[in-house]
Amino acid sequence: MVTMQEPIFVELGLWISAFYVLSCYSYLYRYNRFFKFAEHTMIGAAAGHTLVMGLNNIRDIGINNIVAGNFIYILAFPLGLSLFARFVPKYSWIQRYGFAFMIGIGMSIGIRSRLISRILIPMIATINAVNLSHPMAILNSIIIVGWVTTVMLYFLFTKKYTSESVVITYVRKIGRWGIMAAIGFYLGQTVMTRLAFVINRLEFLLFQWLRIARL
Amino acid sequence: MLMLGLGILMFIEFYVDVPDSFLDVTKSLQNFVMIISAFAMALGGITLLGHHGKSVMDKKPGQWFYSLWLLVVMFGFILVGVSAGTSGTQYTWLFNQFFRPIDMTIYSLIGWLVVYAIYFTFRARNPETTFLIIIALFTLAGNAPIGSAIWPPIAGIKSWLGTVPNTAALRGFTMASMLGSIVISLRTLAGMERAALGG
Amino acid sequence: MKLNEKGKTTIMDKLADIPEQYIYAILAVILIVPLIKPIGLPIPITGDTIKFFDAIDALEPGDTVFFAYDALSMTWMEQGLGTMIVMKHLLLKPGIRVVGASSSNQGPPFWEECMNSIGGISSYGKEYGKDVVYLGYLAGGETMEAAIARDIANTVNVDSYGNPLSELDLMSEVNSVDDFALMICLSSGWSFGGWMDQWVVPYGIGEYVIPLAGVASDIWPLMEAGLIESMIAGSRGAAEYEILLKSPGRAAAGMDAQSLGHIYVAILIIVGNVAYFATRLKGED
Amino acid sequence: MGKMSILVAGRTSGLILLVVTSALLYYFMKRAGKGFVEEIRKLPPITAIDEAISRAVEMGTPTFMTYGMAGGFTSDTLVGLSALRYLAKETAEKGCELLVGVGGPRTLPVARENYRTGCIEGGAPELFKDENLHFFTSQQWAYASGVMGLMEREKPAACIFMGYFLVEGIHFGINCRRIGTMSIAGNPGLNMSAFMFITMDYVLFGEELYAAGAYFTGSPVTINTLATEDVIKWALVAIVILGSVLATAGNTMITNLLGL
Repeated sequence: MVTMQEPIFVELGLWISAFYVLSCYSYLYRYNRFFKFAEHTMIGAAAGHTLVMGLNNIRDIGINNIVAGNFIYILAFPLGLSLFARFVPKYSWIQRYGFAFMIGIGMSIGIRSRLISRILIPMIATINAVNLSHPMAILNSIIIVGWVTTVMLYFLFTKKYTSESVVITYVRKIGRWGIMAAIGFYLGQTVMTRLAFVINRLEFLLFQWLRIARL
Repeated sequence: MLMLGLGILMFIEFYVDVPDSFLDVTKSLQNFVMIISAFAMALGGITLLGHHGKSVMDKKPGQWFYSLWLLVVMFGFILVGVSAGTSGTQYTWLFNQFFRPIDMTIYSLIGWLVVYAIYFTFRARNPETTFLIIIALFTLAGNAPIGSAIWPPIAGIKSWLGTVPNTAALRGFTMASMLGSIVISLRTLAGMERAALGG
Repeated sequence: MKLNEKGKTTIMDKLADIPEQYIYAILAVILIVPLIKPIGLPIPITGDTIKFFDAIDALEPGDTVFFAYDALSMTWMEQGLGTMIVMKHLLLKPGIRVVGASSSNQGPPFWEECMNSIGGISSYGKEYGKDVVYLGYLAGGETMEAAIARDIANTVNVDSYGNPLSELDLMSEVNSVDDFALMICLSSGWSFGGWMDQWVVPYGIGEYVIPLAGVASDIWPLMEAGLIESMIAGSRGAAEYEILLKSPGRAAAGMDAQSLGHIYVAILIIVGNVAYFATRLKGED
Repeated sequence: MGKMSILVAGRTSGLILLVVTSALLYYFMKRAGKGFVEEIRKLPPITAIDEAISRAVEMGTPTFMTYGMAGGFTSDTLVGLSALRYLAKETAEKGCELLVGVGGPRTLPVARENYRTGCIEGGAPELFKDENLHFFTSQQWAYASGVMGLMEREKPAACIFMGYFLVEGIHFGINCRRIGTMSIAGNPGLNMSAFMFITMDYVLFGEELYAAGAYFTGSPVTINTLATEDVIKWALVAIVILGSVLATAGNTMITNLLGL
């Protein structure tokens, strides 16, 4: 079999890559057939890649375990096949077992550790951040505790517990300003990372593909 | 019921100090999801084949060629991936030329789009947006190397903005958001969410 | 676009609604020109980068550095710059040895990419197996991280290229966290946290992080708490490091483009707002 | 990990929070059985959905919706699926076609079922077509470019994004502006909804998205669960404030309890 490290393939690869980079950037002018071509390549490649990885998973996790004598894994196959039940309308209810399995595991894993890392640890960090050693620290403590609580209260939904009083309207307004501050900071901060990506692509085009020398 | 049972099993595994044999079972159950997902992906492949195969068969104007190409690429990946293995040079070459450049370039489109988005949306329409714009300007100035060359304290202001107001708002936001997520997950596990099973 | 009474668009109307394409065209010029011809705008160096540089510079011959190499293809565009310059620094210093390992499965190809783009190990007069070892991708997340902190030889059998560890000279001398002078973490997202929990908290080794610029704000509090020693924040940190090492390269050249890009964004915000208020005032007349 | 205890150390307080939430959830759901429904505040983006669909009907274009890349089944994806079902019902009632951009393969069959049931509930089963489900895989940029291309080709007058989105939000936002569509988005993360926040017409962020799940279902049981969130939120706020006050006095009781 050919190995793909021959110079001809490396050069060909460079031109294919450059073609796709330019096709994608043509979107900046407007949507056109080059972008459409890149888009379809990407979906095809992603689907093919995911399918290959899926086959690997079936082999590495499923079949290898069964061969190794872990027969419980045989159960996974009917569950997987159940997703295809919809092609036989009479038995389409079977697919719900597949759904239920994926959702049951996915949902519970999704919340069990985040409960701690996204609610309790931030709470501890907020309380620990309180520091009254000098004026600036006092200000910081007030801002942190103030905005953590008001931002949370911004998301009140029921009329009963919002109590729609003037105070809560005020509190929610402060919370909203906090969210604005975070969005403003993120947008200001992100320009750098995003431009770094663009610069990387431009460097590829200029120096790797066109081989322009730096002046 | 199946969902609730699995959910409780996963909670027990996490919170309770369980013996290793129990861990083996829960670990296998998690692996099951990987296998089921592979089948789901096959279903996805069939959907793509049906969708784009039809468009090729009907010679749908302006579309059939792209559909054909999509299927060619998809089967190319599968063929090479299965015959030569995913760690071989052939698959890597394919992946590096047909997947990575598009992946990275579409990602990097953000760099361009964000500049335009900032231009057309950052108008001081009301006090709220004015506040947002001022914070963003300070951050921009603090980030750019030239900013702190002109006025050194800007870097300090930027990092203060990052560690104090940003952290505070982000924490409150994440906590509230996580709470909503917990409630909806529990509701689903209890079988109260009809959308989960589509029935 | 608003029209004034005479039905003509004024310059302010135009500035309030510049077409997308013009903005991109100007941005392209602004970014490409400094890349081809760097103008050398000043880059003030931050304390974090100096601290990172000094720590590496102070290593003595015979010291070994652990490099947690959690590269991801998506973020390599930014973090690669910092990684390459640090790796170059480590290889340039005589007698310093490096052991690398990845907790992300995308790590290995980027290890090769890094080594190739800085010219290969041998061009620094060092030798694979004697001065540098790369263990490749190690599955298992934090469990693995904890295990190799205690005992590498019992956890890993072969390196990334399939050589048994017993055949590599360097690995006979280093085996656990105590044998390393410090560790560097190329962090994929927040992966520095796992290494911190398994290496810094129990054993007290100094951790230096190469994060994405966006992740940097999560590291400052940890640096204040003394859990992390220092970091190279994104491409800007990399540029500063290149200047400290007196070998300005890709990151430093990129910084000119970054500075101009940021100025451009700021100007756009100002132009947009001036035009917005001008048209609005006229509309109220 | 403490080997002597029954519960894993450092996770006990998490378990307590989980149990308390479940208990409150049960309590409020039971109240719905007695005919008690909480009054909730209006979320403008939800009310805008109706307007958006009517606009699409007027202009004779389909409506477009997507629920994010959806790598796995998370709570945000589930809200997206509820939204899909709600939209399928609404569009079926108004006689408008619905295009769906599907991300993760795992959610594909579930999305199809919801779409089908929604159309049946809306009284127009003939509007359900398999080819209106566009599958784009869960690879982020394959998904994003697929959605962008679909929007450019079909030019829907209403685009609804409900679910988990990362930075591709800005691609969609700019695209919506280019094709002049009415855009409504929902995204749980703050940083990532920043992009959608500045470029789209209506945005639900953070917990609002999860609350929207209840709005979409519309049943008293699910609407009452929102009260659970509010009660716990007040409790957490009280704990934070109490803890901070105690911390200034040098008392670390609250943090010790939380770290249990």
